[in-house]
Amino acid sequence: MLNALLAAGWSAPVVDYHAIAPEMVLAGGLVLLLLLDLFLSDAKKWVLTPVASFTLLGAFIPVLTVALGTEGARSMFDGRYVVDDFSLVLKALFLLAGYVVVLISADHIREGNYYEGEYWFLLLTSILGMVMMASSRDLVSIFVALEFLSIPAYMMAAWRKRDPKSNEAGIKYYLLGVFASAVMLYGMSLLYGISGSTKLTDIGTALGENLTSIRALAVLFVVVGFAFKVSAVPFHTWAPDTYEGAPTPVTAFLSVASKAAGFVALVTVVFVAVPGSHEVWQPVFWILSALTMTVGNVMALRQTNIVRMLAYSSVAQGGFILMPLAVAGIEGVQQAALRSVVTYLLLYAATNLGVFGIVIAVARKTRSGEISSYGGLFGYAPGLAALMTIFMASLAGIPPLGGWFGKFTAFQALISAGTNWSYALAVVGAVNSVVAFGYYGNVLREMWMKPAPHGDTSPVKVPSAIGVALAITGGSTLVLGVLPGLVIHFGDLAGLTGALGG
Amino acid sequence: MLLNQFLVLGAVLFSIGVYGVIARRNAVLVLMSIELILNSVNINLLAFSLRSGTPDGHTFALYVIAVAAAEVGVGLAMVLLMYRNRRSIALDELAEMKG
Amino acid sequence: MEVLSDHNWVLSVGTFLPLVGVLIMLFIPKGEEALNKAVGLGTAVATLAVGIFTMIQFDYGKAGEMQFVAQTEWISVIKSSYLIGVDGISLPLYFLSMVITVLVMIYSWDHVPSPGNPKAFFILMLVLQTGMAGTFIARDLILFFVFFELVLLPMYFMIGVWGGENRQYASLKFFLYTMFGSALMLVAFLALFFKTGAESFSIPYLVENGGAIAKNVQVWIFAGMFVGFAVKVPMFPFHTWLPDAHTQAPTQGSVILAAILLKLGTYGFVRIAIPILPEAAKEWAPWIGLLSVIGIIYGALGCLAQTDMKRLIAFSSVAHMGFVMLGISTLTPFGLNAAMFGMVAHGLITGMLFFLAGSVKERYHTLEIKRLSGMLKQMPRLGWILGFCAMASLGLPGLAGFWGEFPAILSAYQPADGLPVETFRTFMVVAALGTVLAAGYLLWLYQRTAFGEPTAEFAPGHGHDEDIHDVGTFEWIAWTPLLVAIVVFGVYPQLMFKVLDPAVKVALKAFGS
Amino acid sequence: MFAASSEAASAALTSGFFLENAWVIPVIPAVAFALIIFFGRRMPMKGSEFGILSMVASLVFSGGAIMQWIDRVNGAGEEQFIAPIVKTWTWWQSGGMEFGLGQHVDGLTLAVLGVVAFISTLVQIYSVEYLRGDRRYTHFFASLTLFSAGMMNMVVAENMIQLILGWEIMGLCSFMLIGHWWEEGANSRAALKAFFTTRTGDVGLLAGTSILFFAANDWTQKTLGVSGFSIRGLSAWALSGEPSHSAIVWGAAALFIAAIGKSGQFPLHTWLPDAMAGPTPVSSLLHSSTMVVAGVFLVARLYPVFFEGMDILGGSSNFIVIIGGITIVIAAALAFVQTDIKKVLAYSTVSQLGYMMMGLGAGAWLPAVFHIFTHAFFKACLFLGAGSISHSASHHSFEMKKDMGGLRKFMPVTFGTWVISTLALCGVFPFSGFFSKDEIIDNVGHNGYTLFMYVGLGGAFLTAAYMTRATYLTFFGEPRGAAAGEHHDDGHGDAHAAHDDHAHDDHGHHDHHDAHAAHDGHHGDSHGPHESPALITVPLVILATLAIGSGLLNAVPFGHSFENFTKWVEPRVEVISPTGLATVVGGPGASRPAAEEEGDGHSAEEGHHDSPCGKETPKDGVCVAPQLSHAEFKWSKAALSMIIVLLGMVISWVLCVQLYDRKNKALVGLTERNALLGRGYRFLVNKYYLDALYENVIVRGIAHPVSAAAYWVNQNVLDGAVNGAGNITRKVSGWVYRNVDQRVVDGTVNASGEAARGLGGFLRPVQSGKVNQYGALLFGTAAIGALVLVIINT
Repeated sequence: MLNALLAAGWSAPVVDYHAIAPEMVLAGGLVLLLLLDLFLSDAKKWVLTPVASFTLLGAFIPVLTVALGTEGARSMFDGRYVVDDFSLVLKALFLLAGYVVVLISADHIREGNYYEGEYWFLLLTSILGMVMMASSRDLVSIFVALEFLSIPAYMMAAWRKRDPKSNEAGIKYYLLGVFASAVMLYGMSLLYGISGSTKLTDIGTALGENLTSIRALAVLFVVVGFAFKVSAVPFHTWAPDTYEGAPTPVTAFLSVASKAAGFVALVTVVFVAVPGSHEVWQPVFWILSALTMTVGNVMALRQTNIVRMLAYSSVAQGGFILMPLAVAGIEGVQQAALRSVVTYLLLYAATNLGVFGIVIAVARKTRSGEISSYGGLFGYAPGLAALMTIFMASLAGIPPLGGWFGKFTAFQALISAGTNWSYALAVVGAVNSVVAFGYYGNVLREMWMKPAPHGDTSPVKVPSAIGVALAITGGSTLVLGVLPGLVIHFGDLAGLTGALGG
Repeated sequence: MLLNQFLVLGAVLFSIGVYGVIARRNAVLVLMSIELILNSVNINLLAFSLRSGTPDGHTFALYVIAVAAAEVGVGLAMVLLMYRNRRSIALDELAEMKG
Repeated sequence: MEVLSDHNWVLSVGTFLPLVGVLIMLFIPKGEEALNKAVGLGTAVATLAVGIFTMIQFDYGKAGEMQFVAQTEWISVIKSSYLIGVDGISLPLYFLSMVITVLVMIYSWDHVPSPGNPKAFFILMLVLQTGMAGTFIARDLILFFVFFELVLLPMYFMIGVWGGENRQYASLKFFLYTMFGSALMLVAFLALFFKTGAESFSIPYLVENGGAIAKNVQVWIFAGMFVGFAVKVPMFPFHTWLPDAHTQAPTQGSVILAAILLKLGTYGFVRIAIPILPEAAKEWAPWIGLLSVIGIIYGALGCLAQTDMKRLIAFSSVAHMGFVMLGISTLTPFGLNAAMFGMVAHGLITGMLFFLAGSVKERYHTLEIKRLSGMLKQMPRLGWILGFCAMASLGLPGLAGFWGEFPAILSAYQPADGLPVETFRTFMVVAALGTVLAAGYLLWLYQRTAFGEPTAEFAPGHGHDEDIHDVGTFEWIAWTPLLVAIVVFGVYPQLMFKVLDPAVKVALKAFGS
Repeated sequence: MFAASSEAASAALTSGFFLENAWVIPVIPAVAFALIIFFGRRMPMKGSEFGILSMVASLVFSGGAIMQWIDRVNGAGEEQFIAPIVKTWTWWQSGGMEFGLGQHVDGLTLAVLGVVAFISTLVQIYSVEYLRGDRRYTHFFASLTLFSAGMMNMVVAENMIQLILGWEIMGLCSFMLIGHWWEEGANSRAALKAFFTTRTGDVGLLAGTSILFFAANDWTQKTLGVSGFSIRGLSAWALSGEPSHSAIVWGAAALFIAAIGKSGQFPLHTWLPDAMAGPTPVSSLLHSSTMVVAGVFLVARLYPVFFEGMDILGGSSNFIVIIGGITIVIAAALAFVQTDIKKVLAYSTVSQLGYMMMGLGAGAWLPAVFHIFTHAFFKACLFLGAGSISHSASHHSFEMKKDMGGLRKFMPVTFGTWVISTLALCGVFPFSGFFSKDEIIDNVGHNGYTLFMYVGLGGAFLTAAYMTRATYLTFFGEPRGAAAGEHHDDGHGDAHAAHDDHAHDDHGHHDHHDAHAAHDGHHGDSHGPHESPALITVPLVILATLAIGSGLLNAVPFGHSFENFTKWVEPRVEVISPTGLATVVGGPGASRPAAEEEGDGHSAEEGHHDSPCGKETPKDGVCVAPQLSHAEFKWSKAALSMIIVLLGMVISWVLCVQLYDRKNKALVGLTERNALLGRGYRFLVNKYYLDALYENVIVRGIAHPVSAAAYWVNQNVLDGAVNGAGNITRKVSGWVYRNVDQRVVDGTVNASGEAARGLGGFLRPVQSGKVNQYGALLFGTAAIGALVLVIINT
């Protein structure tokens, strides 16, 4: 076998080490964490937290340097692993989101007497998977990256070993996740069968515009797999249960980074591998988007637990992100659609992480996940309440807070399509954005207008790490809301190598 | 070429796997059903690889096998955890969170 | 567009100065109430000073053109820029928002509603001020939208935290209604953007190119905007949030709501919907007129059925805004002028009425008309001011209210070319009947509350003597400018028409006037 | 011919300072009003000095203006057109329309202006004594002064907008003045009613002004260069033959509705008697020269519009004359059943206003205007007399039956002036009423409205009768009640409390209205009836003098040299050339001989459609006043009406003596015994049940069921929360509203909120928590999707 390969003219692939430096830094950090965890006494385990956070920040440096370079897209392994603008933006997103998750996890993990070293290890592994996902342009590497980011996440969800809820969260997430990826794999195998290659650009060329039932099936199954990842209705069922059961920082991670990774894969596949089959996936996304928004919203209206409410909220937000994909096949709309997805993800990440930061901070005092435990927050912790207001309003899409621009770009992409279906979806989205305020406003109402439960108005102590996290997220939510121009050009279609029209 | 037969086999395995996932209450059996699906995928991949003469399918199958092993490892660990906490691995009892 | 003045910083400063105050206040401890109030009020006064400077620098000879225009890049990717400017339509409302904020703050000096916390209260008012002023100067749809929405949250909290018993329901209702409207409005804006070639969100550009859109498309786009603005106005049948919001809001909230916030909707019609989509405006005008007169009568009937003074005033807003919308629906310069005047007049008068309601509530701890009587006897000055405002509100000539109401009615006799004349004449008669009803409910209110002897429970010596006192110092300071303005504009309406008229003509250029 | 005559007669018209600046006249009291408001309380006379001074100043100004006008007229040629002094300044502009403020001064203006200034001055002087010590003394003078300012502004108004301004200011002030003693529920209700009723009429004013403006504006701008609000422009336009029939008919009708409301014409007269709740000086001012005259003045001012719009002299009865005629009779009849002296006078006013309206409606413009003039004096005198009685003799009561009688001995001056004014009111020769009222009747007949001539004569009979009754009850017989020195003040408070809840008191509870003055320190000084002090009697005497003398200004029976009022006031025909310059074409169109000389076979009646000026109008010329002819005075006709009046007096006197003095069994209690008479009596006492109609059916219909229903719709249908406690009717109407009213917005909104939550509940089972089901859902959806796609794509 080896001989045969050598005979075929094997030559070692050229590796652009600068381009994959983030992955390498992360991998190095992982090893370092493992070793430190092995050799450090429990008393000194606190070192791991800075190591983890510095690893993430360290990985961010090469992302910056590559981005500032002028070489354009760097393609490796025959174009199966590409570092282009698109991937750089998302890598940056994953790394920064990871950093914020580290900040909001630190005290939680330490005080919970959990396995610190392993936690950081798994978190970084998952982030590594995401970073890889951003660059993957091949079915195999996408699959591997997906599992790379998912498997640690399964374990993190079940992190509180003694807690049956956490167990349940982990197992549900795991079983459904594996099942979904199995279905997706089946679809991938069909795609491969049709095109004879696993490289996305090849698939794109081979598929062309012709549709057969088998192609439709393949595309659909692949989409299902990612739809699960982004918890689109009706593939969202795991999300509320898992979010509620998992440790809150993990939930934050899942709802932001993991979801973003799902969208990255989805966008890559849609734009690079199967752009010609838009007659299949456009209606699918239309239905998914409408369903996701609506179901997510109406379910969220009924929740009393804040994390579960946020789970449904995150489902609903996923629906908004999906919106432009329902028209992304139309000539001239691709640019707007891609831009919308990327922008939305960035803004959503900033806001949602902030929300979880506050949830963690408040829960440290109230020891409750009920929305009613936020009563009177404005009275005794005005700063937190004001921040939470900003985040909630941002999620609800009220200008001038970050979230509005995400929604705006989504609507913009839809309406630029100018078809009846796109208008219809826009109206559905508009109505949903109003409904959404029902539950976001409920939190605001608790904080501002209700008395503190049991009259407990002792102040909330916010650990400095969470404070930093809140400053980052709150600041970006505000700044990006007022000056969204800062982020929007990150979603240029030209940045996505191999994409149709790019 | 026996492509169709392989694909049919793959499809059948896939269906059995799906049925198992949906119908089985026992966590381990569900895990095994998922393995069935993965294997149906492998069969597909290999069959397609042979037909097109590209090595991609083989590579893919290898990765799938490796990843599946890791997955099952994690999965079994979780089932164990579940068993330890609840003395049961019946999935339908896992419904503490809903609605 | 020609930059008429090099003072293109004044608008930005005038709009964002309150936020500087907010920033300062964030660092003042909550306990320092007086300092917080002082900084808040100081900021508002400084803003007003900028506003006065703007008024002075404004070139009244060119009131039809945008002045103090400033333009910078904002979100270039979506072709939206930071484009601001004022013309004769914006200027009165822009300035009014500043005045009202200052007055409301003065009033708040010793009237911070329960549960206190002047720091937060003043901060919210400052944020509101930025949103209101910004809406009136924005010349870019996206910028407009952002400011338009900016006022939502502060008002939501103002009602929800400092409001009456049913405040949470009222605030949520207010919010959801407005948000529903603005969501559809945004969709309409986007459709407009793409139908004009996806070139720009700037209003001047859209005014030039909007007319070229096919008529049936225009009608639909207009529909989206209509919902957005009509909710804010509010027009029948989107008005049901208003009585609740007004009734539950604290006095200051009601005043701001009545004086400025409602105008955002009507302003939107005048500034955006009508100039950009003239064809659709013609299609819609009869329907808008119809809803307006329904609102006039319906609001008046609603007033007559009230037992609560504040709620009555709230319903009267529905009726008055009906007159404003009737003026707008005629699509004539005369009608639009009347509407613009009506907006300001309504702001002054109804704002004043809400101030009074707040003060009555403070003294009697109730606003139930049945229980109030003989206010003139116990508080002669307050009673007379109430009478004065009631008269102004029912459209007595010589006071500001009349010049919004009567010209609006007059204009309905002869709407713009192409509108159904008979229909509008019918509207005119119905609207004129509305003035009778207005006299009915306001005088009825006045007779019940101000005339007669005080009811037994509030008669002297029944434990309320300390609460019931005549107009206080801060009230005088806060009210006098409004009262003076009501008279001044009533006696010499040209002050405002002079500014409005050229701008309105420009806005209606598409209708050949 | 035109050219020639214009050459001949166009002597230069004189003018003068007062004429040119007549607009100052309303401004003076307006300024005084502000002074009273801001400084009144600090002044030694509590602000009344400002009021009186301003009134005197206005009087001086109007007097000066009148003198100069007379000079102007006298200096002009016999047939020369006397141009009004019109001035206008731009008030505001909007949408290409210009609104002005200014003055339109002509004979009519000055006649009314003079009366207003004069009466206002007297009333203010009178009030100093009458309201001495009142707790809102300053406010009273402020309102009174503003009131006069409003009337004066209306009178000098150059255009309709300015006229409306004054009109509404009067409405406001009447509200304040009638409700002056607002502690009483009845007073404030009366004030409300007055304002509300006139305001209802004002809809017509607004609508009419709008209609006329738009109909006329183009023409007036083009032809005269004035706006369509301008009175002069509207007059010219109306007579130009240009106006479309519908525009002028609707415009005139709408304006007339306003006049009905303001001038208390049937069927909107009900507010007027209630308005007696105000202090007596207010009643006097309101009912003599201001407020109620405003409606008549409006018709007189815009006479061409009504002339054309209502088809006056068109050969058949018109709206104005009918309303006027009905009002005369109906109000006079009501005056019989009143026991409150002020109410008798109030109905008498209504009735006299009816004469004026009828006169205007029948083309008797000048007599009607002259009646405004004379009526002002004697009616003011009567009211002030009634005030004098209540002030000094009857303990602030106005009940004739209860608290008066035999007062002639105690109050000689009051009695004397009263009798003079009564005779004037009845139209007895040679008192002023004769010269105006009889002229109206005469001219109505002359112009072909024979039926209404008889109505007028009948009215004169009734007037004589009820005034005799009132005089008898007040001044003759034996003193009763308070007049006899009895005190029943103590009962008042309770009586009030008991009646406060009635929306209306039709049964004579007004006896105590002026009692409030007594509360303010007026108690002990008047134990028995006595004459009033000089501040009260002097105005009475002055007015009584004028009640005799003012008639001589236009004493038709004495020949042309006595027709000064006609000369000075009646507009002469103006024909305006297209350039906008007035050219004079002929003699005083109003004077009959001139018209006859002109007449090319046209009499006014036949020809006014072609040439309303009464002569051939140049092709593109215009004129501003219709040609009217005057009846020739005949002593025979005058004697007839004299006889009717005397008959009324005598019959009434006899009946009164029988009823009240002798207590004749046959007559006393007749209404109880005779069913028919009883019914009639109740019908009158209840004011034809009109108030009941307004109050119970219309007002309550709006204030209660309709508005309550509307609110209910709002709260329950639109507001979503269905109130289960509603009774069946409400449920039924709720059902109707829900189904009829398609825009159930709030309901839909709230319901959609519920639906959203309900949908959430419906979807909850999906989130069962069971992994297998989740898996099934996941794959099931994928499978269905796949199936659909496969079917579609094969």
